[in-house]
Order: sequence, then structure tokens, then C-alpha cells
Amino acid sequence: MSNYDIFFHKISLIISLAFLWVMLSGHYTPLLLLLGILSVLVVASISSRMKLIILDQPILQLYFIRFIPYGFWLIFQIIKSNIDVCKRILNPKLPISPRLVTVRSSQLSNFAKVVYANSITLTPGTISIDLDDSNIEVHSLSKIGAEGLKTGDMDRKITSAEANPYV
Amino acid sequence: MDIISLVSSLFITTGALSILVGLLGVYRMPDFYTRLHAASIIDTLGAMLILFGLILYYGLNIVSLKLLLILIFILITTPTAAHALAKSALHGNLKPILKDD
Amino acid sequence: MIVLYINVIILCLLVITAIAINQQDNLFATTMLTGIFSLLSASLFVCLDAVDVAFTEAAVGAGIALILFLGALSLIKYKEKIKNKISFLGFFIVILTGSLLIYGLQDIPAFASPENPVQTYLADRYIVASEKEIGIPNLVTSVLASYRGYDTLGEVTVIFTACIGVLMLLGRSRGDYKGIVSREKS
Amino acid sequence: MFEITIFIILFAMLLALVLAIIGKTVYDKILAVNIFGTVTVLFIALFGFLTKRPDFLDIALVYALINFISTIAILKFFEYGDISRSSTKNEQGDI
Repeated sequence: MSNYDIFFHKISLIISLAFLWVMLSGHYTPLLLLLGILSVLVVASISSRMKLIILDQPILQLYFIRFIPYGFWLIFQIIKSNIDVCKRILNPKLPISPRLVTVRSSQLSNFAKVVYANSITLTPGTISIDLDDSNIEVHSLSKIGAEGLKTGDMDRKITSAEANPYV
Repeated sequence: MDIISLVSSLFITTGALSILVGLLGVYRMPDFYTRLHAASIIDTLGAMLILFGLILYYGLNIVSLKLLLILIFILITTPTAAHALAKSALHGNLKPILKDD
Repeated sequence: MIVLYINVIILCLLVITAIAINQQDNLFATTMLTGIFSLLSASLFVCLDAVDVAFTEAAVGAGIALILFLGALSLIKYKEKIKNKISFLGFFIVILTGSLLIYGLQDIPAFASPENPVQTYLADRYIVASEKEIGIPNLVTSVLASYRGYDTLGEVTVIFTACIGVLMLLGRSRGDYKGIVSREKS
Repeated sequence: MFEITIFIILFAMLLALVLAIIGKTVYDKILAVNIFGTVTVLFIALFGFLTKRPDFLDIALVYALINFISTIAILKFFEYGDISRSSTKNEQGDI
């Protein structure tokens, strides 16, 4: 990593912190804006001193934008599996058959892999326990959830979102 | 009571009920890993429904922006926490109950 | 009216938590219950409109205190050693402190009484006039940092000193930590 | 309607508290604290709504973050017996 790259990462950190400050503050008088800029700079300098700036991300950290369409699909999936798990809980016989399965992830970058593992955990009924290079160990509540993962629908969607050239 | 507040109160009540269902599941499930599944209902469906109902009620202003931010934080952090819990339980030699059918 | 019910329920939950903390002999369980206790007390502070205290409780009680307890737990054993001996001195001191507190309670105005100075002008003035007087829109910040500025300065000094003390007891620098890893490997 | 909701939330708090008291393994207790944190965030949001003063949402925001940090700290403590150690054996920590 050259000094040039580190400089740009610092700038991007400052911009994102300032964006968050402006979003949460809601008051824009000169004194407050000055104080906000000051606090943003202090936080940025402290986190760069602590070496907390992550360098293997693209500049400006806008990478996540390409996952937004996927996010809406994921919310739909979450609601569907929530209803399924709620039905299982409310059933007096408690029809669960927990199992451990291993699924492959075909993503290239670490970020996309984390998105995949987190989406698996976010849908109730499946929890990712361990993440190797490209194998995710999943604890599933029922056979249907495990088979739904095995079809690789979610995996394909994340991979295509990762490779999306237009964003 | 106009239609928006009716819909948002419907969302909020459903969210609270789903929290209760999640806790019922936590009490009914046989082992720790299955309990995690029930707890994730609270973190996803409960939080999503309640916060979305509140966002609907407030309309588009800084309050609903904050609520949206809370929702995003919850949706990003809780799977990480659940994953860390499951992983450290598995490494701590807590065997899951497995059943094939 | 409904806020009163909520207050009562949260206070009951706090009492249950406190009794449970007292009954446990596993120190880890005690730490977890302490975390719940601080979450509950922060909810109570929000209900009682003491937003500044709730903020402090969020940062100190739920965040730092829990982590410091865990850091201390990593140095000692999990099980509490139970003493069966009854200490009469301790009993006497507890009774004395309790009766002093109850005696002191008589000077406090009744709960939610309209003659309470907080109800008559203080809260109104904070809410209405603080933005004009201080110039900071966030009510919590202006109360904490301006109306009660000296108070907050003292609090922060105490917390900072305590934090430094605990870090000197528990913490270690990064270079030191590397040495520990290599010692464990060998 | 909202009053009923907030009492349901308080009941959920009670259930999570009971889980933390009677939970057999340590992981059950951590799970209970985690649930309790989420429920507290929702409680603060709903309470601000009930009293028509949504200025308190900042606290809910802080709690949503601190809950995560404390869970990770507890789990690190459990896996390594220490909270200042990194899990990946490099010198930068992971939080």
C-alpha cells in the first residue's frame, strides 16, 4: 500500500463520517458545523493512529451499493423464512429436525463472502457457523431450509451482484 | 385515525407479537443452536416490523432517518453476533442435537 | 398514567434482577445479569426523562463496565466463595445506612407532585429556553455540558481516573502481547 | 393500541430476564443478554413514540451499537479467556 492510497482512504473515512454527522445532527448553524468538522477530524486521526482504516476496500467505500437490489430480495426471503419458523414454533408438536450442512460459496471477494454468510444467518432457520475459504458450515433448523440453501439461489444472486459491471 | 396510522399500528402490534413468538420458541427449543434460530426471529421480524411501523407513522423526516439507521445497524450487527455465538459455542464443545428424517 | 405503570413494571424487573444477582454464585452469570440491570436502569432513566443519565448509562454501564468486569473475570476464578459467617458489623452498617437514607427521603418532594421544582419551572425552561440560551440544539448536550457543566467535569474526571487505573491493572501493550503469544507457542 | 404493544415489550423483557437466570449454559445467558439488548432498543423507540418526544432515539442508536460491541467482547472473552487478544494472530485487533 502506497502512501497515496492510504491518504485516499483517510479522505474517504472523513467523508463518510461527515455524511453520518450531517445526517444525524439535523441542525446547521456555523458554530455547530465547525464543531462537527472538528469532531470528525479527531475521530479520523484517532482511528488512523489505531490503524483501524481497512485498506482492502475500494476508495469511498461505495461498494455496497451494488448489493442494494439484492437487499430487497433478501428482505422478502427473511419474511418468508420467518413465517416458516413461526409456524414451527407455534405447532404443538415442534416439527424440527436440526442438521449441519456445508454449502459452497462461489464469491471471489471477502466482502461478498461475508455478505453471503451474514444473509444465511439473517434468515431465521439457518445460521452460518464456520467460514473456510469457500465452504460455509450451516446449522439448519429443518430439511426445507437446508435444501433451499443447497439449490444455491442466494449464492448465485450474490455472485451476480458482485460481478455487476454497471455500478 | 387515518389509514396510515392504522397500518402502522398494525405493523407495530404484529412486531410485538412476533417478539413474543420468538421468546416462546426460545423457551420451547431443545438445545442452544435451535434457540438461536428462534432468537433471530426477534432480531429480524420483530425489529423490522416495529421500526418500519414507526417509520410509516413519522413520515419522511430526521426521526424516521434515525429509525432507519437503527434498523440497518440491527440488521448488520445481529447476524454477526449470532454467528459469533454459534461459532464459539461449537468451539466450546457444545454438541448440537442433530436429527435426520 | 401509563408511564407510571411502565415505571412500576421496570422497577419490579430491576428488583427481580437485583435479587437474582444476589442469589447467583457463578460470577459469569452475575456479570451477565449486571448487563441486564444496566439496560433496565437505562430504560427507567428514559421513562423518567433523565436522558443525560440514560446516555451515560448506555456508554458506561452497558459498554465499559461489562467489559471491565469480564477483564477482571479473566484473572480470577468463576465460583464465588460463600461465607456462612454472619457479620454483625456489616449488618449494623447496612441498617444505619438504610435508616439514614429513609430519613433523608423525607425532604424530597413526593413523586410527581406539582410543587416539585422540576415540574414547576426547570424542565420547561430546559426544553423551551436552552436552545436560545446555549445555542446547542441537542437538549441533552446543553443540560450536561452547560447547566451542569461542573458536575459533568467532575464525573468525567472520576471516570477517566478509574479507567486509567483499571487499564494499568489489566491492560497490556501490543509489544507485550506478542511476547505472550510466543511464550504460549513454545 | 400502542399501550398494549409497550406492555408486550415489557413482558418480553421479563421473559428474557428469566432466561438469563435459569439458562443452563453460559451461551444461553449471553443469548438472553443479546435478546434483552434488542428489546431495550425497541422499547426506547416505542417509548419515545408513546410520549410524542422522539428526541430520545439517539439513545436507542447508541444501544444498538453498544449491544453488538459487548456481545463480541463477551464472546472473545469466552473463546480466548481474555478480551485484549486478537483472534487472527496478527498484531491488529479485530474490533
